[in-house]
Amino acid sequence: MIDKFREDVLAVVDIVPSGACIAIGGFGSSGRPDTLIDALCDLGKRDLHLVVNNVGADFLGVGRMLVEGRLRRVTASFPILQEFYDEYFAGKVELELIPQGTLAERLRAGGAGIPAFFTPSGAGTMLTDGTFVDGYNPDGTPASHLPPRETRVFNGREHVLEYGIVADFALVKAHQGDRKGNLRFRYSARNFNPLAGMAGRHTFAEVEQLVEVDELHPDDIHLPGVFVDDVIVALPTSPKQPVLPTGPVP
Amino acid sequence: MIDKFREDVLAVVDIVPSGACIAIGGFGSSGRPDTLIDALCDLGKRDLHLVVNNVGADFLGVGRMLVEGRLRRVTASFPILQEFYDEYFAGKVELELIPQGTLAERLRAGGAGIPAFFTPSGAGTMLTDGTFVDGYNPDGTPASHLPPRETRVFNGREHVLEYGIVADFALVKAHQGDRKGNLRFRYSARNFNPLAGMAGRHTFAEVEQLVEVDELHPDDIHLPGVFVDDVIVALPTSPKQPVLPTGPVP
Amino acid sequence: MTETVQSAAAPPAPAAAPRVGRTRDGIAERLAQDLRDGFVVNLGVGIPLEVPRFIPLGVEVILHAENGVLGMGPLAPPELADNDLTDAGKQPITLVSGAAIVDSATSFAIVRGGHLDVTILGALQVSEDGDLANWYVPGRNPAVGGAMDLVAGAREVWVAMEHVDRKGKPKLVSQCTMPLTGRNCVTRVYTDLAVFHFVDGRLRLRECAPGVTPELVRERTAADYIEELGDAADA
Amino acid sequence: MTETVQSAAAPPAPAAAPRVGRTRDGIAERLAQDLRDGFVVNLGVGIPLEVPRFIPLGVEVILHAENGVLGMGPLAPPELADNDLTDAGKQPITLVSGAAIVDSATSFAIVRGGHLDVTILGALQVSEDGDLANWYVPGRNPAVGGAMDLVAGAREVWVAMEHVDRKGKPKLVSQCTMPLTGRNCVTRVYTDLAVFHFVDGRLRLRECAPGVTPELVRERTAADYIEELGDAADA
Repeated sequence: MIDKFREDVLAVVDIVPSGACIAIGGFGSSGRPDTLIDALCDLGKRDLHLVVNNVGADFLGVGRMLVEGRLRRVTASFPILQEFYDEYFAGKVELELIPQGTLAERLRAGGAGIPAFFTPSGAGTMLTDGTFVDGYNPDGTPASHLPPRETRVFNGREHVLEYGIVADFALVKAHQGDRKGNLRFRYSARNFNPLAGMAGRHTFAEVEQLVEVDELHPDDIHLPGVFVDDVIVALPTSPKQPVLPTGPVP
Repeated sequence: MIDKFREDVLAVVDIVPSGACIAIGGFGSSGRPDTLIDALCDLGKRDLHLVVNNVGADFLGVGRMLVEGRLRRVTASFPILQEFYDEYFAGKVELELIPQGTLAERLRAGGAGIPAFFTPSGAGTMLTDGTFVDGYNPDGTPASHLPPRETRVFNGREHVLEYGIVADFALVKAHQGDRKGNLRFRYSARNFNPLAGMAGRHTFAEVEQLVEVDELHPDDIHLPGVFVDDVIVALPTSPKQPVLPTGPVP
Repeated sequence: MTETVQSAAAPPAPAAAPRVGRTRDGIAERLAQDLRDGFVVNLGVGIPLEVPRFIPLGVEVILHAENGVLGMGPLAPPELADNDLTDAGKQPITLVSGAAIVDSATSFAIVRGGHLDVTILGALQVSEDGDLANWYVPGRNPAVGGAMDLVAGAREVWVAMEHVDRKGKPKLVSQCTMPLTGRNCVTRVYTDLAVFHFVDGRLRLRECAPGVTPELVRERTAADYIEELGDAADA
Repeated sequence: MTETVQSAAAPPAPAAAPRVGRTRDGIAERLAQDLRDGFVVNLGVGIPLEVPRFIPLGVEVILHAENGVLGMGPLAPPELADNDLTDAGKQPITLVSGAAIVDSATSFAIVRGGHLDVTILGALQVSEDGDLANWYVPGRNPAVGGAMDLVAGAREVWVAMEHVDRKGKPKLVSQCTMPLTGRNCVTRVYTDLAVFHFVDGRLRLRECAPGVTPELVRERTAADYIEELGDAADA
């Protein structure tokens, strides 16, 4: 019998080795898998390469990983934490900055067995021409640059070749999930979560509500269980997040 | 006010010119937009290039278009109608045969602004090496071949470059839809419908049930209205299709 | 957030002039008149966020947020704030009737696939070739978000900005000196002084704001453009 | 649908032999023993469709159909037939507990992205390099469906077939003469006579069916392979 629900979060995520590449869902704190991130921190994982849209404006989630010095490299479109940039300019963490749509599509592509695709986003900019510094030396001089992208013209416009991302692990947060790993997200907390879940070789999902199998109608599942390996229940939302109303959204 | 519902099906689809490229949803007769297809036939449209997974095992839908001689070219993975092959081998209709997953991904890519992508499907086969005959002369000799694909090795495996498909029009069938064009599909009748809907420059949707706006929860919409231009109500299902039970599927 | 077209020290700035042209709200109001019923629209930060307040009655526009919201309504009042429903700026929002939610890949499929009628963005600089610089000031913290996807994918890219920067320097330039967001992507520019359209690759002055002369626009613009005012102007 | 390993006229066929080895159901039954709890599995037509009947108790397998079904159950009885719920062969089906539906692009994302543990397919020919030919007989009507995606994407490609064709010709060959579905993709072959695994790019005989000798397998196989029977065999 397939039963992906696990009680012991720490035991589950302890299979993640330091140095792993981890895709993480969420947009800011919306849909961010804090329980799983905290578990990785509590277990002392280090040298991580995160693929995540935001670093976050607070010291929860990815922000916690950053201030605890657990990050080696971040692939993101919008890191906004000042402390992140301090570490980046000091040569302590690398930044692979990519357009948000390219990030979403690279995760989907990796999960879908598409190794590379052409996109117009970022063509002719410093994010694709080899001039963006993705890592600094401790003295503040550039240590390395994002590689220049292969370009090709389609329909008269320049496009760049981008690569699918397959992460060693993925951390996903869902509103509801069942023991088969079927997940459903709520409003814009969906965002990058299904894509991170597709891109992970091994995907952990934390759910706000563990529901009975078949409570989710087959047509209402946003990410089917075939993409999910382990399901845990999310710890209560941190007080820094607004309280979620249960009524309908106007 | 946005109101995409139209009463007069013939007036709506008459904007499709003969010679157009049309993406069509459905898998066999499941989710096939027969009302829209019949309207195109009734209007006498000809020389059409269809992008559709199946030609179908009956003379409804695409099969009707075929026997009425309305097709110039078919891009498909599994045409199974003998009459289609008769026309193909007689040089009356072209066949671009592509793997089913490549067809689905090419439609999504076209709808997503991805002009081309690499896939392992079909690498090293006659569908990608330039030997498949996509059109015959009336005397039965080959007139043209599918172009050989550009190949590239990723992760030690050969991949082929495939192009996104943007169709002039798309025909989609949904279970429920509202006047904003938001659609919801039922069970495996979803199949190619969302992808065809994304790939069309102009997308027509026929719905079994026209529902009030907001009857579909924002999280339950399978294809948002931004991809849909016109909504019509499907005519009652043809008697050749099994009657649909209204009860739950076991 | 108030406009300051004059500056004490910047040498290339025009001499301190009487305050002319549109306010920031006025720019948003003027732009809103050009939105058509049924448009799917994405708004950047700054002046663009003011546009929805000025959309004419009878014109229904679907607001898209990069994080997967179609049919965004106004910001949510505190008692309805829900961290599961935010805009691309991470502010709690409401939904309008007929809204739909998609994942981030589908959200950008909408953007890149040409399903967005217009994206309305602020700008640091716009060049006479339609290049846009609006994502990064060298030396500051780099973050790009969806800006490059929006300008690459939307059918139209309308810039809403003040005509000159805080030092009085023109923002419409012959070539951008700031890092580009995209090349040849801008289709219209709405400023406090004027409205420009790009047609056939050339920048064209289509309207001056009330009380603004073509000469003043010329004086405060560092880009080459064609004057095509009055009857020649057609959206 | 019954097996005929001998033929009247085909010269390279072995001499009329007593009927030995597994039946078609027997092939399916043997293969089913190798499925593991939690596997996501896609079934081709022919012998593969018989596999689910033989899955051991306590082993839960998720059946995937190309048209977007995860958790396919048995065919639907006529009174429950629903044209909105069919398998990839367009037959009305049922769903098992925990089923999910996806669109065709996501369905093949599952296939190509390595989320399918195994696809079980019939074959016209399998070569000693693991090439598979199973989609097209030249001169007939070409149709490919999802075959090429399945062999390119699934983690494992298990072939279930009769060891020789109706004319008695070996189907395990040095090189396929029929059009390929994919190269170097087959990982196991289950026939009426034997079980083969591909390991490190080499075909290896791992088991003979009850009553079948290694010599008989050798005689009816036109592919080069390593004999690795008994204790050496390990899945």
